Amino acid sequence: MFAVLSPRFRSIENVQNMVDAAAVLAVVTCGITFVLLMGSIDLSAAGVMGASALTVSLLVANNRNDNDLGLLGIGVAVLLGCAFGCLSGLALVLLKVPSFMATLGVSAVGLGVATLMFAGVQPNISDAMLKGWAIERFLGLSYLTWIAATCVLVGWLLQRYTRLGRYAFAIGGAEEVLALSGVRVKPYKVAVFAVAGAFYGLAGVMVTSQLGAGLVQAGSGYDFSAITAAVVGGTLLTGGRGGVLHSAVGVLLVVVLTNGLVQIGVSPYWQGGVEGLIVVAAVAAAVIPQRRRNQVVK
Amino acid sequence: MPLIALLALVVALAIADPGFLTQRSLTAVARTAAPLIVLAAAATLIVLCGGIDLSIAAVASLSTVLLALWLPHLGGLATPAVILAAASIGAVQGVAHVLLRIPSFIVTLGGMSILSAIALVVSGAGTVRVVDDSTVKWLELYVGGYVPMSFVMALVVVALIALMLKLTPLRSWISATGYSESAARLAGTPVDLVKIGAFVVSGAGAGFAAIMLVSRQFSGGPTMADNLLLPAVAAIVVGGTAITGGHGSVWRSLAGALVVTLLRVGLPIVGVPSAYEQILYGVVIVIAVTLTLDWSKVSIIK
Amino acid sequence: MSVPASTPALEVRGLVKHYPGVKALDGVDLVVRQHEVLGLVGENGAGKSTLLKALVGLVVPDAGEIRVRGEAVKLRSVVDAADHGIGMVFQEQSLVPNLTAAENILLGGEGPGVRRGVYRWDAMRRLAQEQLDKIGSNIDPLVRTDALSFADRQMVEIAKVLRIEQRSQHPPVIVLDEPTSVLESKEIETLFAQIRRLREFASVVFVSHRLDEVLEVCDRVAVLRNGQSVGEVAAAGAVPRELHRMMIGSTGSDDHYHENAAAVVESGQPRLAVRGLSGTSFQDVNLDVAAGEIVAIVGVHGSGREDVCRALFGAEPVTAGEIWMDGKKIDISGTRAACAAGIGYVPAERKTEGMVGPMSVAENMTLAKQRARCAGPFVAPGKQATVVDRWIDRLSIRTPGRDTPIQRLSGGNQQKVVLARWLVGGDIRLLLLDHPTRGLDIGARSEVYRLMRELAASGVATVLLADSLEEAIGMADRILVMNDGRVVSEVGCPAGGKPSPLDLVKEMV
Amino acid sequence: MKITTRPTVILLSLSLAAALTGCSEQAAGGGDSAAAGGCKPADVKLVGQVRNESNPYEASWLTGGDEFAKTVGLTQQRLTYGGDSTKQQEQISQLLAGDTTCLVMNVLPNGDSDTAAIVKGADTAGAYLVTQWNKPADLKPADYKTWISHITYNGVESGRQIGDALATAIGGQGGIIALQGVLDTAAAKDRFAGLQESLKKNPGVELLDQQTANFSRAEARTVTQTLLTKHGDKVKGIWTANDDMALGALEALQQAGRAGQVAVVGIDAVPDAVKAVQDGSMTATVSSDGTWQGGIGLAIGFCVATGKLAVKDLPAANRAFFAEQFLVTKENAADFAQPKTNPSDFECGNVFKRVAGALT
Repeated sequence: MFAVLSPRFRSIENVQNMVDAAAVLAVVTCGITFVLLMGSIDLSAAGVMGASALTVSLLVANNRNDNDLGLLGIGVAVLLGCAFGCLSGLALVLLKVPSFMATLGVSAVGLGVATLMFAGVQPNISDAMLKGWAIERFLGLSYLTWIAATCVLVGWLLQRYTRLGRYAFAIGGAEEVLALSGVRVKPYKVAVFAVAGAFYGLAGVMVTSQLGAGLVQAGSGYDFSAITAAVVGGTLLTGGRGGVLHSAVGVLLVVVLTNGLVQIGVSPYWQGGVEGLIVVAAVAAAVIPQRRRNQVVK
Repeated sequence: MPLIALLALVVALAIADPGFLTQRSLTAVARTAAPLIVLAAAATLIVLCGGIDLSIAAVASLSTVLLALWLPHLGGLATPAVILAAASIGAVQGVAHVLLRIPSFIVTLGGMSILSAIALVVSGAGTVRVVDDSTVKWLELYVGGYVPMSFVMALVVVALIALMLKLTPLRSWISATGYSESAARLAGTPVDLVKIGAFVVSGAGAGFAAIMLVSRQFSGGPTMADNLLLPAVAAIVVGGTAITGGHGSVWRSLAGALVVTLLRVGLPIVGVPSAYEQILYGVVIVIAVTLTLDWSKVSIIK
Repeated sequence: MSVPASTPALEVRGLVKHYPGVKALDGVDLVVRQHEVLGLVGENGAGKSTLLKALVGLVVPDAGEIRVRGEAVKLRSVVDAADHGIGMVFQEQSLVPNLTAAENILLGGEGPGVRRGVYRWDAMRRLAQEQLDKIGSNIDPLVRTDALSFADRQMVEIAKVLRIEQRSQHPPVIVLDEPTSVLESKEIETLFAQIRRLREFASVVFVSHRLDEVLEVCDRVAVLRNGQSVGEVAAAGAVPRELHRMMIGSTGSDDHYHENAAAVVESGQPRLAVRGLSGTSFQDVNLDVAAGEIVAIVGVHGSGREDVCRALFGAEPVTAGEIWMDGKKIDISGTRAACAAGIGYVPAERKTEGMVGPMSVAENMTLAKQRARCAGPFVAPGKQATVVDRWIDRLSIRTPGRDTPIQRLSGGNQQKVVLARWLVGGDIRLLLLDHPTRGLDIGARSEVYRLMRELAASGVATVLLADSLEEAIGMADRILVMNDGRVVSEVGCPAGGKPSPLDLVKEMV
Repeated sequence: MKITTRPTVILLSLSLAAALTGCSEQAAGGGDSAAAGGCKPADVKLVGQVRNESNPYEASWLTGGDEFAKTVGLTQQRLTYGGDSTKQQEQISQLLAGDTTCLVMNVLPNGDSDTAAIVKGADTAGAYLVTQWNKPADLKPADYKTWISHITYNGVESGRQIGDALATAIGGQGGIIALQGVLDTAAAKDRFAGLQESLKKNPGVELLDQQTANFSRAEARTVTQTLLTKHGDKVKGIWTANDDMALGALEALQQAGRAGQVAVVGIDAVPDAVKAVQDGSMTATVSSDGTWQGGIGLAIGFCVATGKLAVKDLPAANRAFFAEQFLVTKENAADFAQPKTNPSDFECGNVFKRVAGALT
């Protein structure tokens, strides 16, 4: 549809552009998908990404200190994300706080940690490799896009071929059965949140590479966008259905939508509204075929 | 339990800054909390039905714009008109949720974006000043010189909703819908109507909260209340209402809203730096939920 | 280590378990020999489920001991029990619907199917196939469980339980909790064949409410009453009535279905007349039910009878057809409309569809007919108390009080509350009973039957989807047979002139 | 559920009782106005409030505030409200519920709509207030006793200045795109109006497209990327309403492989932008001097609170004014590279030195 309305939309350049723009969202969505599969929800992306963005920008070559850890710094940032995920998971299984609140709390903690590290001066990165991620291209797509594609692949492998992924799926399907079968569910829940956290951590690093600086707000808006993308892709909020590939499709849909709206020149005021409408419509369309009278919808 | 969390928080703040426990300071907290209480209490009904409303803040923002635009023309009628408009927005979302069978999370997530867009367009993306605020000024009065009128009105709203639930079969219907929608439906409960009703109340609550905001800020803005969404949801959960539906009450949300308000305004005022304030906010919210959740009523925590 | 053949596979001595206010187990003794199928029967509340839970480590007993092959053990979890070779097929099917059959079978102990957390799908398939082969099932292990039929899923469950063989080096003890309650008769036959096969390499504890089945498949039957073992009988030569007597402590009524209380069916205009009703899974259904009449619909799984029942209650979409009540055409657009028309529905899934577990007895009872407890638009607590207490009394519902959450009641009492829900309004004209006695013990069943008779006598028309053919024949005045979405025949079923189950089965398949 | 009836009844009767006992306009015990200004310097309480500390420009405000506080031997209470209007109001009303006799506030209102409530609150409580940037036109400090001044910058002018600089940079000919700020702010609107004035003056420059990127670096990057693809090589310059967006646009240019070919301008002169101007990747920015802003509001309030200045003596031009701003280009960028404060700026005689014209 957008292709008709705007010839530019079809251009190869724009396709590249759209795929590139989808990179970060794809990584975040990958992570959130695992949590959604369990039937939980994760709102911690914004905070975790902020914290990891600041961490990485302070650990690789930058204008604030003499660190130059390169890949190691990136690893630390991803691990930090992982640790935040663990925190959410532990709050869920040990304190029995619903994931909605636990992750909201962790998000606030993440933003706080990020603000602490920010300390009033923006850390700009000068690490050539990290900056290069956003600029260098391979087969026409930026490295970041390839990283995102790898993440989707890794996510799919995790989901299909590992116990963690299959159990995340099963927890969403029938958690009580796992317990009856002698599976200790709690460690897997924590692990799933940790994996999701690692994805957010990486996403934070990617945003830093794109912006060339560590921003506390690196992840703002990504939490709801990722949930939207996952849901549009067909991953249910109730858990047990969907998956990483579904979500990847959802991400592309959302990005095409945003890009298309700009391309056909929809007024910026209306853009958010049209996006909202289309998300609702997409889900409604997906629901119609399986609509039955007595189905429970929450 | 939410009361214990509330008391603990007040004591902690009072220890951190003895000046916090003065009458004026508490009055200010009460005044501040009023819109959040109304938002949270009204949205509690949807949570009790097992859904969630992410659009309350956007409805409230839009309502502030509408109120500011309508006050010069409608005068005193603007207030009921805005509440009516907000309630009908709620109704539309409720109908979409029920008829199209889209999860409430998605309907209201979409609603949030759509309503924000409408608010931007209607207001011309700018603040609408209220020059003559005489018709909403009564909310800024102080009852007996101490209690802010807005807080009293918030309590009245909570009490009215609670009474409505207590005295009519609605409580049974809402709980049944929240605990087990299929069982409720097969017992002939008007599940769809109950849900739409909950959305209407939620919308109306957002409208009323908007009136409080306008009376406080003398203007309406398309993003004015947007940042109240997560605090309102937090208030509901901190109060101990199960996010899975069924178990909970509006009184709990009242306590929850006070806890959240104390955290939002209390921490910076007693001198916690902003970075630590966010960390503390996150930690305290999680602890508060731990304290207030009635585990015996909720088997599996998602 | 070899164990003499005479040592019992499992032995329970003096098991005691208290719950607040209840002594669920009061010194239970039980012996399961090697390669034996032991039946375990008892009324609801006799302590069966607590005993079973103790056997698989879900409940830790307060006193007494459990010996496995002569060795005293402490079972603290399902895993513990599995390590000792005890496994259970739960009453509510316990499979993860969105996983494959193979994954379900191997769940929690994938062994070589998963190496370092990574799945080897070919190994998974092979291992699962081995288990399925043991019970001679030909299910594809890589098919998703929710795509399987109910009976197949039960096979998967049994295959899953059998896996405990690998954990202990001994013949396992398999506990089957009410495995037949949701199976059709043909499926039950298959199951029984499986159980006999199991006996070759395992011991089986078989729990069921259907005493004839218990006697058919078991070698020995142990009876529990009030948390105590009250006796054992050899299955060969025993009759259900004898077991029944042991279970309730006295000889049960000969007239299990209260046939002598059958109502006089009013002739003339039918209470319910259905013409050409069609929906997604049924076509052109015609059905008449007179006031005071009980009409049973029988059919195998997938015959569409459940959907017809739900359609009559407005819970299933209808594409064509008319519904008449007392000569007036009514439009059933939803469950609300059905309620208003004086129709009541008791769903098969009591726990998820019949009742709202955390809500009180009173609230559950008045859920459908709010007017019964209201004055004008308001709830009148006094009126509610009177009405609810009256029905608690009339149906002799055993509950600590009307404000007790219904989930704390026993199954039979829960079902009575669900039934009472339609009676409190006093305006019920048609009752749709979808497996109303599923999971109930004999005593509770009998009371439900009596209630049905009383209601029929008061002029209520009843459509019954019975739990067993025997029940349909026992209760109904007339039986409709459905096959593949159509009513294929109608059999009169008056007291004294009952058809034989075999005749019906012929029509059903 | 048994507990509910009683509190409900009590509450309803309480509110009825309250209605009968009558209402008052303000909370009891508040509002002992101290407009006279007789505070001892040591009793003055300094408060600086901005959106967040995680943005370089606003962080420099707080630094400026701290530096001023040090010169008078006090400390500044730093408040941040995370860009949340309601939270700002809540903090202010909580603050005003404390001891307000010698309270001095230097506040950045979140949007125009927030100013009125802050002003009314401070006026009732008798706290000294200086606001900056956002204020509705019809709300005037002259009408209040303790709202000493409102400081802002001529957004139209800065928008035009950088617009002109951009036009010059692209040789007065070619297409540009514009990134707007948060649409609901006067700053965003004024600056854009300035661009339009500049466009009128430079008929060769064509505005290809304009979108909002909400003053955000990340959004600016995405929007720029999209607009670059949409308009391709026609884009010769990018006008942005603040430096954060300019920096985001720079990243997008770099990723599109067009760094150096497109001129970029912004406003605020945050350190990174100044550096970019210095090394030529950005054409121009406008400095409002954040550290000065953070200090000056407190300084004005301090001078009035301690009686060195009297509100009634201040000329109307000093109650609401445009402060001096500086166009930063490659030539003078070095001067703005390190934001620093000059203590003499904050002496009571000098606090109004940078008034560049009365706010109309």
